[in-house]
Amino acid sequence: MSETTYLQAIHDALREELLRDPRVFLLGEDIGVYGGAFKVTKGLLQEFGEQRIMDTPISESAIIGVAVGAALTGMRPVAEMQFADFITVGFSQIVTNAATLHYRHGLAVPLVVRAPSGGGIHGGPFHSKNPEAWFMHQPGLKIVAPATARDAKGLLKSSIRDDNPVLYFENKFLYRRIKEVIADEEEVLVPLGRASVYRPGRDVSLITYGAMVHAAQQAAEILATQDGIEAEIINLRTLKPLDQAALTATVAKTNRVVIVHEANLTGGIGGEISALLIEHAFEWLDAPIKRIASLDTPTPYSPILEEAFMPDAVKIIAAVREVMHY
Amino acid sequence: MSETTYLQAIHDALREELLRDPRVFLLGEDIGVYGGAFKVTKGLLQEFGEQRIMDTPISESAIIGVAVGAALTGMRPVAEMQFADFITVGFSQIVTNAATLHYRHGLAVPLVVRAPSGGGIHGGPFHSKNPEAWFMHQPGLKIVAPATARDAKGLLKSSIRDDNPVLYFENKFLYRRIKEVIADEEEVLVPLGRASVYRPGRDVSLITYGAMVHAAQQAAEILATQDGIEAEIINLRTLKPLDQAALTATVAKTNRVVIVHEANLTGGIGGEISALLIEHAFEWLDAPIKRIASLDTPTPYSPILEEAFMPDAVKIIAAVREVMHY
Amino acid sequence: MSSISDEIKIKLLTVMLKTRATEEKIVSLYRQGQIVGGVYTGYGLEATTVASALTLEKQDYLFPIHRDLGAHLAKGQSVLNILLQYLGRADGLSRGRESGIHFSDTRLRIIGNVSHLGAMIPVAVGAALGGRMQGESSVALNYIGEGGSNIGDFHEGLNFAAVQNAPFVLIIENNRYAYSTPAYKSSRCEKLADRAIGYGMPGVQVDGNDALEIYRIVKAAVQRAREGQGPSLIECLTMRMAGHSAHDDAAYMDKKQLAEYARRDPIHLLERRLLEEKIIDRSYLTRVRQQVSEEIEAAAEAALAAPLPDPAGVSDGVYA
Amino acid sequence: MSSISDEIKIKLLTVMLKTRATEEKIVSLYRQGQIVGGVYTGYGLEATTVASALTLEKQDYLFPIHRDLGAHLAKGQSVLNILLQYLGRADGLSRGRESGIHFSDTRLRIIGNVSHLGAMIPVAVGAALGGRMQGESSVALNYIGEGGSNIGDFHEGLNFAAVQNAPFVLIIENNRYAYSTPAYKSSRCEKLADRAIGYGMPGVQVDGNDALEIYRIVKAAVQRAREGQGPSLIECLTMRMAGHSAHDDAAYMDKKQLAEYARRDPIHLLERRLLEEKIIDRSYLTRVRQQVSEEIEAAAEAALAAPLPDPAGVSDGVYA
Ligand SMILES: Cc1ncc(C[n+]2csc(CCOP(=O)(O)OP(=O)(O)O)c2C)c(N)n1
Ligand SMILES: Cc1ncc(C[n+]2csc(CCOP(=O)(O)OP(=O)(O)O)c2C)c(N)n1
Ligand SMILES: [Mg+2]
Ligand SMILES: [Mg+2]
Repeated sequence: MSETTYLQAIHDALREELLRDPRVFLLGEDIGVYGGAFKVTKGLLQEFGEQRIMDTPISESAIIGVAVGAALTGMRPVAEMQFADFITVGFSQIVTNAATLHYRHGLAVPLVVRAPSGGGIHGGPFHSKNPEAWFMHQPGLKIVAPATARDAKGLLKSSIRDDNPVLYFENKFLYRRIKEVIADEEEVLVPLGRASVYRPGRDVSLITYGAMVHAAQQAAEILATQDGIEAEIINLRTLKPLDQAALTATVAKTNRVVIVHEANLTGGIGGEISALLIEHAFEWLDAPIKRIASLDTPTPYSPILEEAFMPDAVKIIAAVREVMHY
Repeated sequence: MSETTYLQAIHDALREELLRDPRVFLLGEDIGVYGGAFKVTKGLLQEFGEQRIMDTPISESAIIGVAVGAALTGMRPVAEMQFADFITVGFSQIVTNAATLHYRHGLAVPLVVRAPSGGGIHGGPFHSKNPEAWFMHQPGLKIVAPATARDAKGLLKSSIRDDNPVLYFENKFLYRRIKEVIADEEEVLVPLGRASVYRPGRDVSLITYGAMVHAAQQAAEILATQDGIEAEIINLRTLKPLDQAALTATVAKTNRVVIVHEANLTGGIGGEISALLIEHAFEWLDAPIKRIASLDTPTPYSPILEEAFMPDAVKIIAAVREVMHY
Repeated sequence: MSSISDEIKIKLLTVMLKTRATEEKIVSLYRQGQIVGGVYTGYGLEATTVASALTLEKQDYLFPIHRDLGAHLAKGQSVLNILLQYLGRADGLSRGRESGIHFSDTRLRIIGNVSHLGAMIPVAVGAALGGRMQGESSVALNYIGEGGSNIGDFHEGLNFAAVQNAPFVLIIENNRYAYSTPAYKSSRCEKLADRAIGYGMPGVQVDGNDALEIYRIVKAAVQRAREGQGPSLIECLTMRMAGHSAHDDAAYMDKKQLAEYARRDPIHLLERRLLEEKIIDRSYLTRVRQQVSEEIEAAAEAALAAPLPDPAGVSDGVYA
Repeated sequence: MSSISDEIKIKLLTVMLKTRATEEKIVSLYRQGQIVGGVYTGYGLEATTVASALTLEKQDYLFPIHRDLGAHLAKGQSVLNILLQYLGRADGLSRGRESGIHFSDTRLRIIGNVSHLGAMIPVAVGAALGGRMQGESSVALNYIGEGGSNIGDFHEGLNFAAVQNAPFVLIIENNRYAYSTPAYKSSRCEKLADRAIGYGMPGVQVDGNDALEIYRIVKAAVQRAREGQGPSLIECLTMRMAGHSAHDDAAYMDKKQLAEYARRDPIHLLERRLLEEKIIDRSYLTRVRQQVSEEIEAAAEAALAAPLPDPAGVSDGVYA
């Protein structure tokens, strides 16, 4: 049984859904002949043809707008942003059209926008963005951010089957860096809206998602050996809607929280989570909630700067020690 | 001495800065002959001419992009969005270009984007938006939201003089509904980054901004007479950067907090404020922080629905009573 | 292109009359304070909105914008539904969630607009492609003002349509003003229809007050799209005969140009034509006007009596 | 338009040679792992980038994009600054904050691009207007690929420039591919230059490998803009002679077309021309190549030895 990378898992999810449902189609820049900038869609044009694997002009607003229109007629488009950074160009179509059509008119918009996000690859300010928090504030959207190959597959398949617009932020740093065994015959479906306990622990909760799940894991291992601290890692998987029950449960168990995300600190999803915990789990908190995130700057290019900018195990460990000694 | 409305205060600030600094110019849709959709710029074309009061095509992305470019050459543009809702079209220019130029290249972008925001006027989903939180997450921006005529004037003048891109969210519900005496000879300047105590109180802090300052005031008056609760109202004025010192000070005094904003609850600025208070003022908190905000839906049109959707004094009072009885 | 049947000609006139009368009713309800949101009329644009939408078939998708009440009516919408919508009633098509002209009707394949000008263009192109992908012979028809034609989505949407050879038709309603801004301050090209050259699609300019000519031209473009020959751009040159919205006194508008266009009122032009061609007579006209007016009054009465939405349900339906 | 002086012709050739050699050095540093970010070369575009930017004067604003290293060099940038930038060094123009080709130099009035294609067009128009407002006779020159010309900002920016009669020139670098996407899949118009019609400005298509012709045409457009006659659109028809970026093997590219264009290499074309016109001789060429190569090697050595940024300062300068 061979192992499936995070990237391959995304590919497989697309392929399986294309096979399962003739209403599914893909659109985006260079996704056809080239197989996408990261080769996620490699081979799909050959298998499914130009009707279902649609190369588009460089027009992110139209890509999303067209996807919304096709969704309204009953299709299930999966749009790709070549880099998550360029979702800014389609921002208005997402928050204005896609997000509101059901509330305003009762019209379902079964649409997925895939957006390769995240840093650590020396992409500089415009090839490293984690844009999820921008969309947190818009009613009507769902937001997904897988941390593992299995989640990547299962969440994408669920996103495609969901009747709502789902923003699927895949972390491009993870593409070829993580893999796990996924059996061919297994139908992997991870439900939207449900977090998972990535690592159980009794002492402190690390609430995180995406690539930072792995930084948290590294931190947790060191904390366990060096400090005897057992950190519980909550892998959010879906960012909107948040899994309130899972959040409350972990805090009730550990009484201490560090939230970790790769997006910039201020205005990030960490603030929302912190506020929710205060509102719904105040009595269980024995220490202030800490947030570890990227600095409040654009992502700098030079590796030495990028490293200082991004959260990592070292920063997480320091934060955990702080809340443990509160 | 006559009274100046919130709208007139904005007009006066623009006029005074146009007179003071030849580098200041305005651009936007219908701001010239028509004086703007809300008549904020009425008369300015006649006084300053077409070079400085520039009517533009319907192109929000270009309006902001052009303003960025002019700012780079040393001008100080003030761009108007006809309604704050349409800032989505210029979103990419704001977060991509305006916000990052100084960090990336050391280039100052002295630019103000004025955006009439807010509901309560039966504008429906696309003429009622409070978009400030979208921009909270972007390093390099400043965000301002005046609640009084004096603040409207003083913050706008400071924004125009600031060397950074400032998003100025003026609440259109307040335009003609509030006024105060501002002497002609007085130079009103309200510094960016500093909150004010709109109403002092000892029992609970209402942290808010924009139109909700007035809802909070209404609530505070009722709470004082009916419950003997003295609420302190913090009028944030600047949302980015937040006035951390003022936030800590009020919590240290009252030990109880209700955050109020008109924007949708989830992903709103309330989450960030709550998280900051937890991080920096945890020891002073005697009760969970509550957030009162608009429901997580697009702004519904029908007045009976809009009323249910928006925060008001009644909802604020209920929240205060809850945190007081915790 | 075959000639237009008498039946269609009468239909054109009837729907145009109904459009004018319904809008007059909406303005009057607005002045009475019954309608509280923005009201944008299509006065003077009735030929453009009605004649274009009347070319559509049942399976076609209509994407009207803020002045296109005539297009809604042409595609089969009822006056009652329109007034329930404008009055924010529970049984309105948007259940009180959307303001005035922003409403959809899946039954009729009408998709309501967002306020953001141009934003519906890519969406309409997507609907055109979605229909084609499902083997339908449907066409999507969308509108944009001459002012709105300067927004980025116009460019991205039309270019996308061209590349995909989408069954899509876009009407530019060049009514000379965008709010207070005259067209020459919005763009400097000779004809907006010429923007089609930059997308490699046909673009024509047509008299926006000539219902029959518009019908012919749009019908041909829709036919072309349906046959797989791709998208078209059609510019209707007309005039906005009132302020931007019901609260705008239009002081800035060119009075001479308005007077000129008043003499070329699209409804009067068509009436005269049909009378000349003896397709109708004066008494028929009186009768139709009477019927329209009765329908509208009855609808208004029913709509005003209809219940408001229940605020308890305000949060329902954010997700499908 | 007067003829081009020998001095300019030599300058053109020299900067084009330097552009090619500098890019080759950048690619080699990339392959050695010294440069870690994306590297996009302008191989084959040297006539387009250099000849256009060489028409500018000191007070003019240059807005180059991702393949326009030649334009930076033409406006006076040094190879050392370029390599410091690509290597993310502390003394690079962006102090290590920006990747490769994204750098500004206020001294030279060069504004670096963001990755978002087309986003610089309105910004460049704004700089053109800002200059005019301050009574300068400056012109702004910006570039866009044929692929990027389908983004909304292209439309909004050009239309805005036309309405304001801005001293602005936009070059479309039609190099037949946008990443892997051939031009015919990006747009369906005959000539992208024809999009100018939709904005009411002149639009011309020119051989993007003919440095002298480009210089002439762009010079005239810049002149026109400087004299207050408004913006222009110029399409340079050329060919991307390598993959999209240094990591792309370009397997999808049309080999025949590539071979054809290899025979029309813009540097060789200009060399031959200058030799024919006896403006230079072979020995001169050898000497120039030698000089360029020495300058680049010296710059590379210095740049590699230069210090990295201090991570302690990573948060500085978010605000002015
Ligand atoms: C993106 C955007 N910007 C601004 C507005 C505000 N606005 C609404 S209608 C209008 C004028 C539209 O003019 P035009 O497109 O010519 O259509 P018309 O009203 O003349 O039919 C404006 C500026 C908007 N709705 N959307
Ligand atoms: C808005 C946006 N979408 C996507 C990209 C990713 N991208 C970078 S370069 C490129 C191809 C550009 O092609 P073209 O404009 O023809 O320029 P060329 O590279 O051929 O010179 C793409 C798709 C981007 N930078 N910006
Ligand atoms: Mg108009
Ligand atoms: Mg290209």
